Amino acid sequence: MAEAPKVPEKKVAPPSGPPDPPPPADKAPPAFVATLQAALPGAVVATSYWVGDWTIIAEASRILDVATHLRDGSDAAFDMCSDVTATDWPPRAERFDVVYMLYSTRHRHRIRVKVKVGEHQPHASVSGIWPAANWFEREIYDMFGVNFTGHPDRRRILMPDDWQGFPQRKDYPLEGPGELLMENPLDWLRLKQARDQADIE
Amino acid sequence: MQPPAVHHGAMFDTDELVINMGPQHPSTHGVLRVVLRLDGEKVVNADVVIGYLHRGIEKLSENRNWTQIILLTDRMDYVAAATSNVGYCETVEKLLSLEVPRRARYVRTILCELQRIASHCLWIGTHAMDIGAMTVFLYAFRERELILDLFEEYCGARLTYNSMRIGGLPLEIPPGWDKKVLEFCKIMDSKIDEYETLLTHNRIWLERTKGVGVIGGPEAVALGMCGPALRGSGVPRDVRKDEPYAAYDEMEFDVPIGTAGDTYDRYLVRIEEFRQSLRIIRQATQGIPEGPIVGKVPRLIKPPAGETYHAIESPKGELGYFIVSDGKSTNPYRFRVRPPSFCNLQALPRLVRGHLVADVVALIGSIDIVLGEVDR
Amino acid sequence: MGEAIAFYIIAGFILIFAVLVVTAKEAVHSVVFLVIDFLFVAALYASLGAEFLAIIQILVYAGGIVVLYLFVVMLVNLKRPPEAYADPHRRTTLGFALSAAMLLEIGVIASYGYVKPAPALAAVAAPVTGNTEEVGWLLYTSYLIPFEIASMLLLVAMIGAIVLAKREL
Amino acid sequence: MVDTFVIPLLKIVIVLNATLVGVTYMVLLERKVIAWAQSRLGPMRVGPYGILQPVADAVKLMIKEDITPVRADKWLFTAAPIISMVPALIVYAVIPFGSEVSLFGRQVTLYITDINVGLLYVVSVASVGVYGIILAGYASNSKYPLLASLRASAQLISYEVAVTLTLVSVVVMAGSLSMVQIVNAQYNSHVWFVFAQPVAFVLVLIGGLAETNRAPFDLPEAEQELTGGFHTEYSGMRFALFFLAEYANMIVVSSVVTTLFLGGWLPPFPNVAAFGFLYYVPSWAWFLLKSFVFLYLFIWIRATLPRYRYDQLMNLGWKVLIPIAIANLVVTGIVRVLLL
Repeated sequence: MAEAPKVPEKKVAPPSGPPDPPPPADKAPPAFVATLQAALPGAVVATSYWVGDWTIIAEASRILDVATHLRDGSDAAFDMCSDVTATDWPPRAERFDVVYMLYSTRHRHRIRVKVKVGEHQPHASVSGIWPAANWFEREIYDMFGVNFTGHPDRRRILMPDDWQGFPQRKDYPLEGPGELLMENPLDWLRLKQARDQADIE
Repeated sequence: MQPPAVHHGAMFDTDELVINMGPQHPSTHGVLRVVLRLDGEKVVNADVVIGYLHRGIEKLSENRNWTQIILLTDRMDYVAAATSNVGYCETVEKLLSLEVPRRARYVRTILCELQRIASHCLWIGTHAMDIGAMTVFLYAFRERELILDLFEEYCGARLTYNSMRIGGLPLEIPPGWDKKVLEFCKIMDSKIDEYETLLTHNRIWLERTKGVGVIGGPEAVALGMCGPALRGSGVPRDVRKDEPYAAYDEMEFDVPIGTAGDTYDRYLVRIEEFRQSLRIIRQATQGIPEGPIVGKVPRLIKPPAGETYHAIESPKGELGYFIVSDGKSTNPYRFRVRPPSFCNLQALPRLVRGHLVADVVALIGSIDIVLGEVDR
Repeated sequence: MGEAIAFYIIAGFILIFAVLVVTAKEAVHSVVFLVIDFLFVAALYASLGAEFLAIIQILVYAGGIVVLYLFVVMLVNLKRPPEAYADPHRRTTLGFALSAAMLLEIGVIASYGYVKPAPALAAVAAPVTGNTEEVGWLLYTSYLIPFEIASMLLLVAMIGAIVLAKREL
Repeated sequence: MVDTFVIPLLKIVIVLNATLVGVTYMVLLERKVIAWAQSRLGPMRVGPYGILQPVADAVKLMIKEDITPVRADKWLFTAAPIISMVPALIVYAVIPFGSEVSLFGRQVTLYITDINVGLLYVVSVASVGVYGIILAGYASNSKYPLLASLRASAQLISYEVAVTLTLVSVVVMAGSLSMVQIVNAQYNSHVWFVFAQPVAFVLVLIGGLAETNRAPFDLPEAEQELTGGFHTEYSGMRFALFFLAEYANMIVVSSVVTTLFLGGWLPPFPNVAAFGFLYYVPSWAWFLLKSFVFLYLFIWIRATLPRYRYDQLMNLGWKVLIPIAIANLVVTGIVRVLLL
């Protein structure tokens, strides 16, 4: 039962997480980051800068505070949630990065907010703050099985309603579950149970 | 599932009628299913069911090398394949911190804008067809054909072009091609007026589109709407202006915005975009600089570990790519597309509530979705 | 002779379809039989030379009123179990009594008419010829007041229907 | 014997066949005209310039499988297309295609019959035609056809009121309900009623479009909204019957409008001696020519205009057309009384 599902053959070992390089010394983070840090001490774990993009790495449990502040703060004013997505880093304990791409139509600037979420760890939905996040979070739930709480309509969105498993996870075979079911029914069962477990809020 | 609500009118209790619009329906533009709850012909609620065209492009891309992904992006917004190509290539170039030659950026701009006109042609045709004006459809396809011919001459394909490479373009433009593009601009100018004669001041068209699906600017932004659908609500948000890519920083063009936020304004915005696109194409074609068409690209593309999000303005709106590279393998670790149609479609239930069945098709047309992109 | 044959054939069809209207299991079928019945009634009028009446019969009853019946029947959910139709307060005896009274009345009128033919009607000599024109002439001369009263009644009914059906006024 | 049975029967046979052929070619005409409007060629493969296309279409529709949905009401499902086809055909009984011709030494009238209540007959038969659509929607036991048939019946009933009210003012002008008498009245009054009753003409034209379910009022079969409307579940010959009924109705409407407003079989300026040479063209040719103008107009409108929405259609019918029709009738009545 504890046997790991068959990962497709890889030449290199899976990385344990994104590098998230810290900003270079000559790059000062945007002003609203400082305001955020001052308003919500401890919510921002780190900031990162890479090829022109600023990223805030936030505490997963405080995502609602961070999101509300970023939307309502006058120097941030991120009224548009461009995208919400996730990345799967399997060996890590908190295996998912949930990434929020935010944009401000008033100041015309962007920020990326990233939080680390575990497989069964409940994670607050931001769809109350940005209605746009509704479908994005549904897709994340559908593809990764991130356990969103407080989501108004948490159903699968792209996959059929009775689908088993979460296709975008790294341990989900590219060929789909069909062959896995034939070769290794035990793993198939595990994938199936993973969904049921994720259903528990 | 909640039981169907019962409306208590003055005298009669009426049941709701649930109808499935799609997945096989003439005006859902692909395989979209909208579950409508009707009170008479009035839409009480709508639930959008998508995923019928899901091919797992994101998952596939994580198992293909960086160049192979370009042709997967063709298959997303298949009526604007070149734009999807540009978006992907620029994201990878950003990860690689690669300089793209100015000539390549200019040609990309031309191709993007041609693609925008082609996509808008398809939109105006199907949108008018949904509302019952069948002739515009054929007229618009006639002009789209000219664009497809230009694309065919450039890259040999008519629908899925695979016409970009990381770091530039695969091919030099054919001799005389720029002249043909300018010629097309001249033809297109008068054809836009032709569409407008048929629709813009047509009383039935006005009655069918004015005041239908009104959404205010802030609400549209909150719902994640983008592109012409958002600009119709009066939000001057255009990635080409706000976060210029390709050669848009060197082009002069206006971003048309609407005022009322209804179907008619979204229509007017796209009509004006036709003209602005022609303006950009003219500037870019006349100003194509000399130089190489492709930059200095390493033979083995393997961006350093890191992640980035890059957005471009596709004909439908903000098309974003979020790509994570682990720096070790020759394929992306995570490949995520932010499809504009997906976000616009999300606003559909909000738009159709309280309108009639006939308006549902008008609104599906007015947000201009392509299901290949929504479902990926 | 020919007229009599036509009358009996048409009358026979009218009765058959009238029975079918009552006995049809599905309400929509009943309505369809009713339309056919009305068409035969129109044919009866036509065979009597009252073509205006025949056409109006089709236009008003078959083309107008029964369409509304059909509307109602289609929109109201009639697919209930048969038990739902069993009315506990059904008064069979009363129904039979009423039918018998009706039948008796028709018989009395018919026999009275047979014994004593009705007096000739059109007292006012119509200056027009033709069935349609005569109907018009009579309506607007001899029967003007009943006609106007009837139209007033219809107007009241129409306004009443609008008031009842409109949810917010 | 010949006058009472043979000639009317022959006329019926000729008119029915001519109508059916005309209807099939009407389909071709529509496809061609719309194609030209859209810078296409239209059907070109069957016969030169596609003139045999209707034959191919007919063969195709006849040999197609005739599907009855399992849960449909079998009897009504079969009856509905017939119910919509029959009224469309029997209307031709009273339409005067021409005045009189002499054939083999016999004066033959170019209409099957001229009944005293001809116009009312047309209206009432058209009103029965709506049953075909309603029953088709009901019998299919499917949601889209049901919605469409509700739309259709509401639309037909509403526009029938407007059209009938408008026709009354023409009747007031002509002083008769007989189609032949109406044409004669136009001859006697020296003017086509299109000039005497321009408002009525426009109203009847709009109402006629709506009653035949033609664009921009083709809501019952709005395929973009209701996937084909009331005939969604139909196939093969039964579908063809609906199709033919629609085009037959189009021809009826054009014929009626021609008769009522354009002087039927009369040539232009029928009373002016200088234009007497126009009588060399046979009367039925004038009639067909005038009807053709309207048929072309119908097709042209379809190629040009978007579709109305259901509520707008109802508003137009009840709040615009009917008040105008009543006003027109009142004005016509007053003028008529004052002039007499």
